[in-house]
Amino acid sequence: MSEEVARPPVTDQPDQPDQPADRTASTQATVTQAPGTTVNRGAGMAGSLLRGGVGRNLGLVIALVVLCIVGVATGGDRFASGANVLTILRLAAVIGVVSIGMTFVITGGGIDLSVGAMVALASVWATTLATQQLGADYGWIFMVSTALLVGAACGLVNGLLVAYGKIVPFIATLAMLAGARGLAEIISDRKTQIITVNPFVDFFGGSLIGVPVLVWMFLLVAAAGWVLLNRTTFGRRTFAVGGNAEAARLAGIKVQRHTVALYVLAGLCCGIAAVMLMARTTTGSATHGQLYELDAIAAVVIGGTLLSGGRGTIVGTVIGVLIFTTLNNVFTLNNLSISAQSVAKGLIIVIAVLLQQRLAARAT
Amino acid sequence: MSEEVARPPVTDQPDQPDQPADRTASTQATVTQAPGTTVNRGAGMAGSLLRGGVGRNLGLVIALVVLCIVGVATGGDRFASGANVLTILRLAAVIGVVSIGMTFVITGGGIDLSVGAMVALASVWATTLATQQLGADYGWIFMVSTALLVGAACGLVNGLLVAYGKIVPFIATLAMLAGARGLAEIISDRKTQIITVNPFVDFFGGSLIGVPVLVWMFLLVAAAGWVLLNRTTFGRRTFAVGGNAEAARLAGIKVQRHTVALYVLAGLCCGIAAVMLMARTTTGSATHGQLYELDAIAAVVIGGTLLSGGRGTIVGTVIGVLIFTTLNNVFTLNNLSISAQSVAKGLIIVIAVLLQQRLAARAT
Amino acid sequence: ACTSNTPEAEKSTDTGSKAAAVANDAPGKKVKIGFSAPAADHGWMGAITKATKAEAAKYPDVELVVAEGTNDVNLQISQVETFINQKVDAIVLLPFDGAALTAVATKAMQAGITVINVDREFDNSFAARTTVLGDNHGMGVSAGTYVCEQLKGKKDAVIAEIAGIDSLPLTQARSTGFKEALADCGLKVSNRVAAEFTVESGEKAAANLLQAAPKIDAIWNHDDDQGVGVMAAIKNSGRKEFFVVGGAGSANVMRDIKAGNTLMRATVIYPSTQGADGVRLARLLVQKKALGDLVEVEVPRQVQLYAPVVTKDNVDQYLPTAFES
Amino acid sequence: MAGIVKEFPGVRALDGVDLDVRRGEVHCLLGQNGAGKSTLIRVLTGAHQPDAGTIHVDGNEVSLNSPTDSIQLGIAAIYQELDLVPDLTVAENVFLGHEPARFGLTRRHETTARARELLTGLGHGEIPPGRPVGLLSAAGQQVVSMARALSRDAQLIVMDEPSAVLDSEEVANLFRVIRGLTARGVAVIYISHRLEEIRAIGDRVTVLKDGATVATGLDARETPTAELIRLMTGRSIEYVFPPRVEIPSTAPVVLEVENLSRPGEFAEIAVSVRAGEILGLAGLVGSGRSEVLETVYGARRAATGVVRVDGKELRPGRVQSAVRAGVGLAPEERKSQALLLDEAVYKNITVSTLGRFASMGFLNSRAEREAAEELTRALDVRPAGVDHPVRNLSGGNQQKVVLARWLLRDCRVLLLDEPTRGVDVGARSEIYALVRKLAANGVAIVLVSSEVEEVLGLADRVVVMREGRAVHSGPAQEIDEHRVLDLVMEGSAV
Ligand SMILES: Nc1ncnc2c1ncn2[C@@H]1O[C@H](COP(=O)(O)OP(=O)(O)OP(=O)(O)O)[C@@H](O)[C@H]1O
Ligand SMILES: Nc1ncnc2c1ncn2[C@@H]1O[C@H](COP(=O)(O)OP(=O)(O)OP(=O)(O)O)[C@@H](O)[C@H]1O
Ligand SMILES: [Mg+2]
Ligand SMILES: [Mg+2]
Repeated sequence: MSEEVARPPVTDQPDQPDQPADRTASTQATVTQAPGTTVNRGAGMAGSLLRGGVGRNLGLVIALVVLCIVGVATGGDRFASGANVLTILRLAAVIGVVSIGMTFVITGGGIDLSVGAMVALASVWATTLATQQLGADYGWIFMVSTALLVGAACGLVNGLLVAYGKIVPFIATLAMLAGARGLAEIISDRKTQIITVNPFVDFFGGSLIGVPVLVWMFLLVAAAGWVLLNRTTFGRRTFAVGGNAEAARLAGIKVQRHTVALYVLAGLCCGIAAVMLMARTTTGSATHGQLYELDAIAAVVIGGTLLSGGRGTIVGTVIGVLIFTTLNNVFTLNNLSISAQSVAKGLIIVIAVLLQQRLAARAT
Repeated sequence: MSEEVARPPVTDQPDQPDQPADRTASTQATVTQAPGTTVNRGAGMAGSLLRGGVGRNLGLVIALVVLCIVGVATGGDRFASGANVLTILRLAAVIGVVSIGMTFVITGGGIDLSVGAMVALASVWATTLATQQLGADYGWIFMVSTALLVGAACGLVNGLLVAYGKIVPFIATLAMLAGARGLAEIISDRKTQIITVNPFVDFFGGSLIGVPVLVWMFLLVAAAGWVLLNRTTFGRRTFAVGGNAEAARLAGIKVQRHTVALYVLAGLCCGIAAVMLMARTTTGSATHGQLYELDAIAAVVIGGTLLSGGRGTIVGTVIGVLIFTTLNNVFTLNNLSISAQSVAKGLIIVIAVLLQQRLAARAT
Repeated sequence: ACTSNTPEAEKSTDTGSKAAAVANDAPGKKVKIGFSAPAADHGWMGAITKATKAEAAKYPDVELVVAEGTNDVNLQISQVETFINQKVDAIVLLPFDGAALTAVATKAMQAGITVINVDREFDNSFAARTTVLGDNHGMGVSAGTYVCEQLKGKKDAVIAEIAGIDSLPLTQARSTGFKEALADCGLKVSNRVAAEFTVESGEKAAANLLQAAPKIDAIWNHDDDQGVGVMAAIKNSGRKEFFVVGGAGSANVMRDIKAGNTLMRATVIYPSTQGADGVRLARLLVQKKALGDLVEVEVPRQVQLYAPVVTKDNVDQYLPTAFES
Repeated sequence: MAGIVKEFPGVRALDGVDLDVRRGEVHCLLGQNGAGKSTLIRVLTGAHQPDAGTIHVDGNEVSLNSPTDSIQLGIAAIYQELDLVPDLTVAENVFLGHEPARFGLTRRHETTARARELLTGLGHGEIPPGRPVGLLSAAGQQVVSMARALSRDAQLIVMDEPSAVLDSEEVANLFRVIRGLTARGVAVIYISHRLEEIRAIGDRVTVLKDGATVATGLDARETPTAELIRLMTGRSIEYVFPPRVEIPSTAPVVLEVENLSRPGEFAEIAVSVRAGEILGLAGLVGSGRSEVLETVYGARRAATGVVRVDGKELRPGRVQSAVRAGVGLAPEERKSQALLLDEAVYKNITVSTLGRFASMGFLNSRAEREAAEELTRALDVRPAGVDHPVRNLSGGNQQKVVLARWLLRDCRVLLLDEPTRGVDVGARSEIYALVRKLAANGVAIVLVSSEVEEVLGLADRVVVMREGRAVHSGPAQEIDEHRVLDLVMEGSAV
């Protein structure tokens, strides 16, 4: 059951000296699926998700585990406590949902720089007085739908610009970044809008069976994303469109419409993330989601999704997000000087990626 | 994402409706040296630079001209004055030099997110007390060389990580971004370091024949970059490495070494930009160069360089930089609110790119 | 505590309260304090963190845990959560966005942790035990009043404003104050640009501004760190017809004012020691001590620092306490 | 070369290959798809490093760590998968890596002049040296590759299936060039699946099977075909076309093309194909056959004309419309137009038929695999198994995957553009049989091939194209190879 796409041959020759960088990077993501693996495919979806995910992302998992060991060694119980784990997960949840959407866009050969701005705009729009009034009168579902709709609409504009306007994704979404943030500032008059609809905050800020609702949402989005990418025709077509758009077109795939759908999906994820952020901060603000584009792309790419498209992994993205958030947590626990944290972060990223590559190469 | 990459002779048909965006962009970059052009080659390099540049970037030039017309209409003499033009050019100079370096990296199939951090680190290093002492005692050349060396060294690390460490450029330079900025903060202790070597500020802050030294430097770097990219084996190989790394390797090009050289070049440009910024602000600071990576990539991509490599244009990059700086200038002249500026910026980017595409398509 | 920006300052100005201060400084119960602030992407914010750390280092009974500066409220919230998990005694919190951090601060208070809110206010008074504020609105008023005084009688004066990060409430408060004070004497801001609190952005904004306004009488620049860039741009333009008022009060600017050879005529102080004050107050609160100079036996709910105008006449009084940016 | 071994993860591509090439000879390499020919070549050019074995050049043992090393030893190559940079011009590609330059400054006029010289030498003076290579047809690109190999002053030139995209005239041209080279003492290694070419140009033959040398030093002209095929495949194969079946005159017309034109490419094409009929399009490279197919499919928008499938008009320039009407296209350039290189074989095969394997959008990969396995077995795709990324397959096997995709789909009309490009003798007859079987099931098929023999042998009716126009149309039985060649050459043979 190949969760992710298999690799080009190039990676298989560690001895090849002049290997182009891009090619090699692919090692992170996947391992050529040997025919043998088909044998135990009966084990079912969840099993294969775990096995496949861990196997192919061994280096990343090890990096994460090492980070945790460092956390325990330096932070002791403070790190290992349930409360702290939930803190990490809650932090990961918002950017995680954004990254899931980003995984789709990047796998489909695009990129979305506007995620942070879309989160801001959706959060602002969903917390305007009028919307909150609706929310107070008829239930918070109105605020949630507003956020989702705004996110999806922005995504739609992105998608149309890219697919039909034929503007390179980088530029189209850069324009959206500027536009959406500006609009968010205009709507909110640059003021932080406080949420007064208590049921909203209570529900999304609360817990279910001891686990925060935000974390449940992240899990749900990740699981849905995994199924969508790996088990549906939509996902298969996403790989095709990202891998070779021309071939996909000649194979009869509606490439343009699919591209639009990918950006709408990313926008929708931003809408969800906006709801989560609203619950966490009890506010909507034009300053929400700053630099999320970088964080999300970094998580996606470190997870093994190919920036040039055609290869993507939800499991990798989730691990990537967890690595970054755990890193932040360990730093906070350890009282490193802030500048040193920055330097350490750079080093750790490099080490994690190198580790993942070496291990993935060995695994083949 | 170019949806329909139609095949071979498509470019011969101006009426071709589904001409892909990418191909269209190519018209800018790949100089189709039809046999005919050799006739008037006597016109020389500068001439062909202008002709080719303007022709291929017609849409961008028009966008720039329209911007200027708007500037004159709304700002009158304040916009059209020589002083204002020099202001725009001075503003463009720093990010322009960074963008030239970025053009090489992107054309070669990479990306460099660390440019801003490298500018900051180089500026800080070159303005430490010790360096300034050297500069005061033996001439500012020491400060300049320090900045260039630091830039080049950071670029070298980037290049080694990408070419030999085989880390995807996005991640490798993201790590450098974190690392270099952290290091800059540590070195400067987060203080703004004021330059006391007056000859340095006087020289780089001054003018030659009425034109600021900074603008001369920008012109020089741009011209050198143009020659390097379009008239040398190095440039030729850059296109090859970015366009098809495997083919380049098979043709006997040392792809890895070349990749390293490209990142060193970008780092060097950051060093130059740091010198320029030091002269402009009379300081070195860890906060210099914030978000340069986005600005530079945006200028490069809007100029017509392909984000996936293999196609690049220095003239386009220069026009791209000018569009963004002129935009800011016109906005300021008009006292527009920042939020409105942001929205307008998004719209203008989209319009400029659409214009450029339609015109380039017609030109073929 | 109006001008007591650093202990050195206190020593020179607050001689009367020496006894109390000494009593308060005596080591007590060990206090673990968490500190979180926005990203140090500009000089003032860098100075805040530095001063905070320096202050904490003076007390053997204080252990300060500093979290990475961030402009992502989500991350900052999780930092506070981490502090709660760590069971610190107090949290000194300079929120990126006061309203957004209110909920988690309240949670910390409920967990029995003393929260000191610094600089950007929560929107709920239960979220912090004590709030240390600069006076942003007052800064604008002080700057505006000073400009009015200087331009006495000039009815058609051109006044320009170089603001800081425009999306921050504090920038809006400063601008409002400035506008109000100018309106009092019949003046208004004719050109306004916003920079980002960095040297570079200041230079950029000023260069554009100088083109936009061919004749200017006065400029108020919100932030002295970006002011370095502003002054560089002004120097470059060769223009001299106006004067500049700064903001925040960095040592560089005060030296310029003292030397009197630049267009920088005055600056309005916005203390960069709020975090440091927060640490002190946190320590006092946890150790159940009172503010030395007050009769009151509890630390007050709110301390608002004053925003005085520094000119050549009084610069000597403030120079020692100014931050090096 | 002796005892060369090269292992890829899970595949031993080369398992002790010996090969010696003499000065001035044309040494042919034969072997089935996936036998290891290209891999051997890539070891020789330093693109792959062997796991064992030695290479001697002029008697000295050498180690080739990178293409640079082998280039310096005077080894040049035309790779099977074109190794060109699409955005560089023809001249720039020809001299890539050894640009004429002074102090690092390229000498563009010299580059252009010398490139034109080389192209003229190859009989293609008409290819503009200033044109980006990406805009050339496959054949044009092949010519550029050849020019590049010739541009180096090589002692040994390796040609990996250079003729796959060439027509007979081009091949003759190529042979003239090769003879010129060997006369100067240059050695040539020549790989092709067309045995008649090997007879025409080869001196000695080495046969590879499953990564090992099974015979070497055979005489290229004397060794009987049956023997060669037996050596390659381990069995004997009758290299024949399946018998035609009579198409009842009542069979409905499925594909109807009227007055189809695209200025500069082709004009006034009118064909109709009935259910069960195979229509062959013959013509020289560049006569516009691929363009016709792509236009019918909607990948290009026709300037004039209509396409009807089962009487229903297709929307011009809309692939979707054609696909919905049941048209399939197996395009000419497998790498850029058809394959998802990093995806598994089965995913490449099912990509056009995903709906069949899905319920409510959820895929049943087991069914996908089974369907794909069946087809790969029928087409003898090697290595077996449908989970390999297509990138790791040999060229011929990749072609089979492309074909499998369209065989899987229940098409009403199947457009096959060079379906046997690079496919070995054994698999070729399988493909012929499959195509015939499809036709028998009522599919209308249009076949484009540069091998006249193939068109004549497989098709029921033949249309001959020259310079974008149909110059002949008639039943395949009524025309022979010479007549086709005459028609095709007329005018251009001046
Ligand atoms: N990079 C690679 N990784 C894994 N397997 C590979 C790789 N390259 C080639 N192979 C395998 O090695 C074997 C030999 O391939 P090769 O390309 O040399 O065949 P070939 O003789 O050239 O075939 P064809 O006639 O189809 O071109 C094949 O089984 C192929 O799948
Ligand atoms: N050798 C060549 N030199 C220059 N241009 C060529 C050459 N071959 C093809 N072209 C261009 O490409 C167009 C058609 O090429 P193409 O090869 O696709 O046609 P085709 O008849 O389908 O041949 P093929 O058998 O290769 O499929 C022609 O209009 C011509 O302009
Ligand atoms: Mg081969
Ligand atoms: Mg063709």
